[in-house]
This record gives sequence, C-alpha cells and structure tokens, in this order.
Amino acid sequence: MSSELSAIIECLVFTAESALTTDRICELLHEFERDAIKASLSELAAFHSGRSGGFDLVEVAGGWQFRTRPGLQEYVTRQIKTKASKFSQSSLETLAIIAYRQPITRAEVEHLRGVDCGAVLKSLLEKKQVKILGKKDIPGRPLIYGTSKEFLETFGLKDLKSLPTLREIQALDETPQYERQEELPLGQSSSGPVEGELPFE
Amino acid sequence: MSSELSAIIECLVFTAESALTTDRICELLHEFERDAIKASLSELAAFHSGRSGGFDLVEVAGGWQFRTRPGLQEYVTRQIKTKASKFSQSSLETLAIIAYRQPITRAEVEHLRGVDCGAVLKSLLEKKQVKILGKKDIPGRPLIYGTSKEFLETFGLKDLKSLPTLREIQALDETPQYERQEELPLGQSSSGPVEGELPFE
Amino acid sequence: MSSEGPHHLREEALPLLDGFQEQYSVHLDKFDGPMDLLLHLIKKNELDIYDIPIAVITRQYLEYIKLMKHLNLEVAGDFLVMAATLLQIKSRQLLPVDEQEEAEEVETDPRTELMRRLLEYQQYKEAGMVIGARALLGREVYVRTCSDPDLVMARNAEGPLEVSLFDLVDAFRVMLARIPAEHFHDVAADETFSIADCINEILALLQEQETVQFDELVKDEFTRERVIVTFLALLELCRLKLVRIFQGSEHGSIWFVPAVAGEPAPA
Repeated sequence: MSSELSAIIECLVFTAESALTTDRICELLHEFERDAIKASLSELAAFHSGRSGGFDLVEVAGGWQFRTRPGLQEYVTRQIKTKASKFSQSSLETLAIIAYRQPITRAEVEHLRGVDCGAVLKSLLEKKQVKILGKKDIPGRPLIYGTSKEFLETFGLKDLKSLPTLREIQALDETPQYERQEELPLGQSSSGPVEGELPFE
Repeated sequence: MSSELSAIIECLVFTAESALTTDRICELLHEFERDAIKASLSELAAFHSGRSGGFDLVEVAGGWQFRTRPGLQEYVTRQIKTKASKFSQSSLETLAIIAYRQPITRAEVEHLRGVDCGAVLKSLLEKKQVKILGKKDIPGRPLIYGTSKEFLETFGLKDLKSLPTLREIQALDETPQYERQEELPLGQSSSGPVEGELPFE
Repeated sequence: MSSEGPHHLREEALPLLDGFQEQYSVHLDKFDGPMDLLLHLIKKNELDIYDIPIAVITRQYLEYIKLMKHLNLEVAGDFLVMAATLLQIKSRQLLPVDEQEEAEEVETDPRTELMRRLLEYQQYKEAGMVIGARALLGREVYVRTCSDPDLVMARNAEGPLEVSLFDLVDAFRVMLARIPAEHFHDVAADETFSIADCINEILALLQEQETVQFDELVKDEFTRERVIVTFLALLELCRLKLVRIFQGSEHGSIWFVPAVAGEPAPA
C-alpha cells in the first residue's frame, strides 16, 4: 500500500483545491499507466476507510477528495465556523425535482410542487446548488435549470447517476406528464435538445 | 492506532485553517486528558511517517499540520496549470457590462463602472472571454469590444440570446400574479366579488 | 399570533382537525404547499391515494384554509388554486353523466390528474428527504481548508474558468444598483406588455363583468404581440383553473368566465 505511485496520488489529491478527476490525475501523471492509477485510487480509498481515521478518500462530483469522516462534525465545528448549508424541506423538494428532471423550467417545478418557487430557486442559485443552463426553445423562452457540480459536492454524490432511485409509481397506466419530456442526458448520451453538456467532468 | 481520540485529533488538524498547537487541541478537546492527547499526537505522527504516504503529520513552529512529504513537490506544482481560475468581482462586472451592452467601447465601460478598466479588459482579452470587434466610427475611432465564442463556452450558452436578462433574475423575487387576486369566499362570509357560495357539505 | 387562537378553535370544534389542534402552529408551518397538505390529509385519514373520496378531502382541505384564516395567517394563492381544483373535480362528479359521453367519462376520472400529481409530488418529497439526510458537506463532512504552501505560491493564468451564469447576471445587477439611473438607459427589447400584466388585467375585468370576449381584450391594441400575450395569459389562467373558456362556433368568438362562478349551489 505504500508504493511511490500511491504516495504521489495521495499527495496530489491532498493538495488539490477541489475534487480531482481520475482523468486529470492521469493527465498530471502521464508517466504512469491509467490502470495502475485507477487501482491505486481504489486501494487508497479502501485503506483510509479501513483505518477509520479522521478523514476518508471519497469519490465525489466526478473526482477524488479527502473528506472528514461523518460523525466527527461535532469536533470540527468547535474550531471552524460552518458555512451552514441548511436546506429547508421546500429547498430539498425543489432540488430533488431539479436533480431528477433537469433540464427543467420554473413553471414545471411549480406545477409539480403546486406552489410558487421563485424565492427557493433564487436561494438555490445563490447557494450554487442550481445553475441556469440556458433558455428553452418554446414560446416565452423560459430559463431552464439544472443542478451544479457544487450540488454533487454538497450532497457527496459521485455523479447524477448516484442519486437515490425514485420510489416507483405503481399501478399507473399512463405515463406521468413529465416523463414525456426529454430524457435527462446522463453520462455519455448527452444528446438532448438543450445546448451544451451538463456540467459534469 | 485507530482509537476514537486519534480520529478526532486527525480530523481537527485536517480541517484547521492553520497549524494547531497542542495547547489549542487540548482546549478544544477539554473532555480528554492532556496526556492522552499528546500520546495520540505522537502515535499519529509515527503512523503517517511509517506508512510513507503522500503526507505526514508534523510539528512545525506554530503547531501540528499535515504536510506533503518532501520530495513530492514536483507533483504538487504540476496541478497548478489545471487549477480553475476564478473571476474577480471587477472582471465579472466588466464582463457583464460587455456581454449585455455589446458592442461597447472602453470609455463606455469605464463610464458605467466609474473606474479605469484597462487592466481588467486586458486580462479578459487574454482569457479570450472578450474580443475586439472593430473600431467605432466616431472621432478618435475607439476600439469596440464584444464577447467571444469562448465566453459562450465558459457559461455554457448556445448563443447571446440565451443570456438571461436581468429582469428574468429579478422575476424570481416576484410573487405570482394570482396571489394578488381577490380572496375566494370560503364558508359563510361570502362577500367577495365572485358570486355564490362554495359547496360545503 | 393571538393567544386566544387555540381556545377559539376548540369552541368552533373543527373535529376533523384534531391533528391541527395540538401544536397547531407547528402543523401550520409544516405544509409546504397545497400538495403537501393534501398528502397529509390523505395519510392522516388513511385514504387510498388511488381512490380519493373527493368530498371528504375537499371539506377537510377547505376547513384547513378556514383555520388558517381564523389564525389570521396569510393564505397563499397556491392554496386557493388547489381549492378551486378540488371543487371543480367535485362538481364534475356531481354532474349527471351524459350517456353519450359516458364511454369517455369512464376513462377520464376527474381525479386521475390529481392522483398523478400527488403521486409524483410524493416521490420528490421523499427523494428530497433522502438526499437531505445524506452527510452534507459543511454540515457533517468537511474538506481541508488550508491551502498547500507550494500551491499558494504558484500563480495560474491558464486554468479553466470557473464561474456561473448567475454570478454574471448578479454582478451586473450589483453594478446597476450602484450607478445612478441617468447614467444608464436600458436597451433591452422587452419593455412591453408582459403575460403577468395581462393576467392582472383579465382578472380585474372579470370582477366587473361575468363574461369577457377575447376580441374585447385586444381591440384597443390589435398587434401580433398583444394577441399572443393575451392568448398565453388566457392559457395560463386556464391552467390555474381560474377561468373557463367557451367558443360558440368554429372560428367564432372566444368567451371566458371565472371558473368558480359556474359551480353548483351548495348541497
């Protein structure tokens, strides 16, 4: 577990200012094989998790990052001011809708929630959990929203595919209204009508 | 080596903004014995040094700190090139003016911002976010600026029309129209403009 | 809020609201909107979401809104829109079924759309709770904040840029707020009649007269833009179930009336 490559990778991830993607690590360490780098990363993650120390190596928002072990926050907050990432039930609901249904307009979010969501949307934009992806090509050209890289970081998600699966809606003979919408361009298959890619990787 | 105290100490040092003195650690962890804390610190330092990973726990002038292992600096500095650079508030403001008011001259930008923008403009040109569109047909023939293709890429925009307007962002704060509507006459007190009672049973 | 609230309630005896009577303030704050309230009522009464007894649920829903008014709480428009929807479904159930239409009516139970919305809403409500229960960065989990000295020293000019569209617009907004108005003239093309304005106008008109004709709305300013905006405003009002639209003959005039006016008299 203490090969030179492991040490180099650990050092890179440790000093990086945000999560480092496997691709970027491979690019930085061009003299090493990609497979060896990937194997080292898995080993390192297993090692840190196994030793139950103060922090773990985790895969988040498409990259690798050292993060404190959950459960120790009580001690951390004794010395640092927390940025208080508090989310109300309505923020979480709105965020969930945007995460699962992106790209989505405000009107669509409001239809699903049954309430005005302007203020919640604005606060999610300010917290950088949500971003404006552009405008929808329908009359009125409403803004369309999606979740950001910060959303994945905040919620400790590797990518959008790691979102918990929605509870199945059973016994519905018709497709719910919103399923007729374009599919969420997850992963490689980003061929949706919305320009550009979702901002992951 | 994986006692809870070790993990807590490791976590504290990891999240601290600067080196933590032993005294400070004892103060933060008042429920633990000073001797136990000191012993844990030495153990932790020996453990990290023994495993030859990417970083060590060392006692420097101001206290305890995780430091990358000497000899790995070469790799650390490799990532500087891929470090994401953030916009300063003045760059962002200047860029916003150019985006929303293009084509625009430097004098016009400066008139709006009230300060000299030469340096900021130069850096935006270097970052390829802004480009020179030509010369304005007025005395002095000043250069006129606009945003570039790279600007659209940075912000994930299909075209300039997709740029959200100020009004659209402000609209997030507005309550929907129907909230200002007359109240529905509920129960007995039906004196609203809508005739008839609601059918309670 | 006034201290007489709870007593007042007990006297009024709103028996279906036992849940609200204890700690009513907590409950009142808890509902995030009409969908949330409906789900709560369904769960509390152990009702089948696939076969909602619309009369029961509508009565409880309206009593809840009444309660909010008793407590002098502001009842958000969204709650009223849902009240109108429930009443509309109920009235459709009360209407005798036309034999010719019967075949179609079987398929389109007026409750279907509501049920679908509730199920979908419930999914996202649950998903929100699931993601909210994760170990959140800055709440349960932290990253290293101290920058590496080696990295701090080095300056960078060629990395990718990291900034969001919202930051850009916000920077513009902040700057506009700072500069005096005369320095600045808005050249944006959208200094026109908005859909929101139009909705307001229609609602105002409907308070004065029972029916309104589409042509009447656009006769003063018969432009392409005005017609489109008016039409979109009408569609929106229709979606919100605030108006009903009629057309006498093909290509004839479009008339509309307030949606609640057509409800049957109290039973």
